[in-house]
Amino acid sequence: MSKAALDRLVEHLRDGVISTHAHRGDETAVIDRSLIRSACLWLRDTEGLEFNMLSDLTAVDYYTMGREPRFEVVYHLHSLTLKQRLRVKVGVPEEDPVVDTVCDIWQVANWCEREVWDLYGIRFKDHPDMRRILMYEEFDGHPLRKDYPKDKRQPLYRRPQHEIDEALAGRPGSGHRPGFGPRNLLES
Amino acid sequence: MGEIVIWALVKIAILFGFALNLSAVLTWMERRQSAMMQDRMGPVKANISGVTLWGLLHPLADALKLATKEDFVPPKAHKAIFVLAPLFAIAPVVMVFAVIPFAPPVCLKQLTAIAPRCVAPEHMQIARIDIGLLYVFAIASISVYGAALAGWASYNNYSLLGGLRASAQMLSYEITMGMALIGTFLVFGTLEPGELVLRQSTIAKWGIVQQPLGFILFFFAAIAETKRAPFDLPEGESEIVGYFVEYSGARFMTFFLGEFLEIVFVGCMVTTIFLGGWQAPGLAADGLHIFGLDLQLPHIAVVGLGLVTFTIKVFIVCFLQLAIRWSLPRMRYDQLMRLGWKGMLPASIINVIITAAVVLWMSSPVKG
Amino acid sequence: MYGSDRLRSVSAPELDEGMPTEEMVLNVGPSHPATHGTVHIKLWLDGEQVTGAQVNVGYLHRGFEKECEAHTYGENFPYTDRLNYVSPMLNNVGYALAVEKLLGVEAPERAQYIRMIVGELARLCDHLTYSAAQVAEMGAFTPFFYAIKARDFLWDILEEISGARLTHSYVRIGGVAADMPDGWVERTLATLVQVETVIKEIDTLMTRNRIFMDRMQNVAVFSKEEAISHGWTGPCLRGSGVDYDVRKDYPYLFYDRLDFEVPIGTAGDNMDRYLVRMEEMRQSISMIKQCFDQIPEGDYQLHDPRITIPPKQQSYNTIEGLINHFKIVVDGIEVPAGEAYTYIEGGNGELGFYIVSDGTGRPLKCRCRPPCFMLMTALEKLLVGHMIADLVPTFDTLNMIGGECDR
Amino acid sequence: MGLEATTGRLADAVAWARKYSLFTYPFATACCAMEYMSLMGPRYDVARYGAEFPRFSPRQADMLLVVGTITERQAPVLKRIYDQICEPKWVVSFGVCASSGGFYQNYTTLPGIDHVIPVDVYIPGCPPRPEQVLDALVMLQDKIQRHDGYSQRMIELEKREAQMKKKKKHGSSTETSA
Repeated sequence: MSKAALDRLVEHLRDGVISTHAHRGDETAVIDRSLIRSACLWLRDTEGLEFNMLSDLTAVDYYTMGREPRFEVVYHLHSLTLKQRLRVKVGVPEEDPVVDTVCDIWQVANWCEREVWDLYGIRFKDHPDMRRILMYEEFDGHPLRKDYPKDKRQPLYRRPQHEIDEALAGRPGSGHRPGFGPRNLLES
Repeated sequence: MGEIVIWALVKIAILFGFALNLSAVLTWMERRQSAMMQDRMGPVKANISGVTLWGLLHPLADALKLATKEDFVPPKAHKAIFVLAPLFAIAPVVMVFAVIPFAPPVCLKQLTAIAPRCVAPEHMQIARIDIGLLYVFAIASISVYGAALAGWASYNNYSLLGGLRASAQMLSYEITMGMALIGTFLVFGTLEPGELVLRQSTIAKWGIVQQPLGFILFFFAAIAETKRAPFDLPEGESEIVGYFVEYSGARFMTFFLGEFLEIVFVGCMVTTIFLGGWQAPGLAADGLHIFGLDLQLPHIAVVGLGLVTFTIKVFIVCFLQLAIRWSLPRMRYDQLMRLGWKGMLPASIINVIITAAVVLWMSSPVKG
Repeated sequence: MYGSDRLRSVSAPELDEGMPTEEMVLNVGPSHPATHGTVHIKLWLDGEQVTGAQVNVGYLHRGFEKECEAHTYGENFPYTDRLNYVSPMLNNVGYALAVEKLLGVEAPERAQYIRMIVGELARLCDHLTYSAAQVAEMGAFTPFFYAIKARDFLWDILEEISGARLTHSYVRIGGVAADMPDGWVERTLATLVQVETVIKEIDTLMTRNRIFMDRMQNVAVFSKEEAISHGWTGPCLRGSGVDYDVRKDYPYLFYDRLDFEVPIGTAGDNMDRYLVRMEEMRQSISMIKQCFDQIPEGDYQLHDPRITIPPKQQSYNTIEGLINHFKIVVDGIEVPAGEAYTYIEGGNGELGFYIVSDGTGRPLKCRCRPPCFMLMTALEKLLVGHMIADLVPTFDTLNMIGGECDR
Repeated sequence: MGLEATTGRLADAVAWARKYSLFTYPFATACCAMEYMSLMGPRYDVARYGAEFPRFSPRQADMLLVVGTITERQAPVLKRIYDQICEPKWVVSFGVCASSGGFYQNYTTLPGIDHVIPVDVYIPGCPPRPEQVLDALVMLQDKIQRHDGYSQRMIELEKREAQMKKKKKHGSSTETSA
């Protein structure tokens, strides 16, 4: 992580930075939601910062902690040339879960944003292909939200009950039964 | 007349007993040999009341199981062609065995005599055709229909790709295979397999010595013809599952058997053309003369030894094919085509030209 | 560019003008031998050539994060085992380091060395499995069995130290579960000799094999810039020529005390990715040997009643020990509120764990940064323009592990 | 009587062939696939039992080996593969995830493949050791020799029903004629 990079970001965005901290040495900036695109672009292209890799993009749901805004989208930036890292976060309220996409800045963000949409229901504006990625299209809800029950199932296919019943009814015991042969041997 | 028919039937029985059994044994051999190469044991557990026969019962189990498995025809498939395709695949392979000479000519009336001479010996091949090798090529090229039609009729994209690959590959390598043999024809001056074997009487006259390049080209083109690794693209298991992806039960077994029959057939062809057929070093018409040993043998024993020699040679070539199959990765489609058209075909043509020049020079009166 | 439903090659050959041709759509997977059973790739084909590809992952999404949120920090180790199930020890190590960072503690030196040793052994397993799958799916089964044999040797070693063949759950927060057994070092060194022989065998059978080279070289070339933009890390990024290895650039544990080299590729094709992994195996073997030379005597676990469970002797015989054990197992380790991101060099690249704690015994969020998920984002681009047969080696060099990609 | 004994013998012989020629369709998804590789490998060598050919075409497979976790998303695929396998077929559930969902009890994992397809042999373990799998294979072979298995049971059930219908028809026709 890099203190210098955080300082420069604060200097650049001024009021856009809502808060910063460096818990356990991870420099973090929480910035305004509307600024994320321009900030990311600036962080990638400015000399001395050069965050050319998006290490990770994910979201956190603070529902159980009762925090406002409820969600946070977390960007872990990494500069391969200068060997420095920075964490940027934006708060996302529940009623309007939309963030600008960064998938033209780092292409990896394409799938990461799809994943966040899939699991947390946060939309990314101008994302070219906002489909579910890990769950199936028929899935209702966003499973990693804290108010989604862990074991609520939405089966895509279940074996019909009558089939199971028939199998159990037809169970003729496990003994040896002479005279019973394979279908196509005896019937053809 | 009756005698001729009986003799033909005996020869058919011998050769097909040999080919079919060998291909069944080959399925076992392939599994055991690959296991040995890979530090494993291979199939050994099948037994009938404790008798395992080193796993030789496994091919039997396979055959019996496949024969009794559900026969499935995909609803969207072209039924007639789907059913016929396996026959197209296996029939040509069975037919080409007809011209293979598997033992020395037999003088029927003098089986116990030493080095008998007779006017019309019985030739140990089912059909003695003057242009035997041309017949082989003519018939063998039909087997491409099996793969292509199977792939098309299944109504499955994977099998269609497999069928297309098979037809392209087999057509391309057919040419190399034929060209590689022309050198041999020039040297021996005959197209009749039995005559070809008779002319390879000593090791120095064997096809592999006279035509080393031709041998290599023919052998690899033949492996490509039989769709075995590294040329097993039509059935490339991990890419497209194969042209027979929709086949089950007995029909799948037909393809399976056809594949192993083809291995035996390649073994027979290579043995006949390049390895002196049933000719063994030191085996003459009157007995065995090797390592200072002079053994006078009756005619029937000589014939028997010829048959054994032929079998051993075929086995060795089959073994070689299996070893290649388990060592090399698969090629890619364009690389295969490039190798066939830009590598092997020009090489075989050069081989023909050089051979022709040498043969001409050897036989020219100026030299003498 | 990205964004369309699928990628199309720009220069489709216009050879058969005037002849009506139709694109063929081929669904590869989700149960296909080349996709390891968990990916669905939709291919648009022009003959044998791939003109478009769409990759669908997620068939093995097992709810790792949801499960982690429902379990205590200590209970989550088995779930991390099953992320990258080819190298479970590395996941254990990564997760333990993340929790330790949040706690602000550090394991004893001996434990760190043991973690390094088992981590490198896991990397060996990972790369051996990779090479096994690589060659087997290209049709050469013999080297596959050699690699599996060597991996079984390594699993014996790991089983001896952890008790499980594959899903070890051996690392603990604040150390490891147990010390190295007697004679383990000698047996490991003996095994490494065998593994080295096997690597040499695979090398002789494959690396210089003409067919193998032809299949691998100049296929699926990926440039430096693209690789970085796609978030590639690990052997694949190094194959593209970027010198980035977490062990060298951000040394964790005691990797700074080891002498090793990071292999870098030049072309960025499949062959480079393969060669990088082969070389990494040799480096790993040398690293393990160095660790054995350097490893100090001492404890294998922290003795902090808030973090580690007491020795069995205590929890069976004293009431304090029993209560301590009970508290940690039932309530979990109380991790102070905060967030931490740690990253280690996993089998496929930067394996990160981003943990958010709300001060209770269970994490509020436990995110795994899956290296192969990032690798897979590029697969669509890698396939387009190549032959359908190139799907197999390309997919294999990315070494997609379902459990990690889909979590 | 004689005919019955002969067909019985024949059926036994066929069952013998089937148990030593189990072509597997490995539906390998997750961690257990690693153990499946070991199972094929030199040390455990499942080929000894003749169950070595992994056929990736369901038409040619006899044994569906479900290796690893099946998610809700994967379940329809599994069902489809099962339907495509030609009779006779057997299903082995490899590992706890396939058998019961294992320790993944959440929104996405299937709580056991028997919610989707019938299973003949369950193998516990996460993942099971190859020895366990070999044991399960021997159990399955015994089952095959006994002409047992889910689909076999269904076939017999169908046959019984058909026979009963025939008898009824026969009975009613004789009544009317009388």
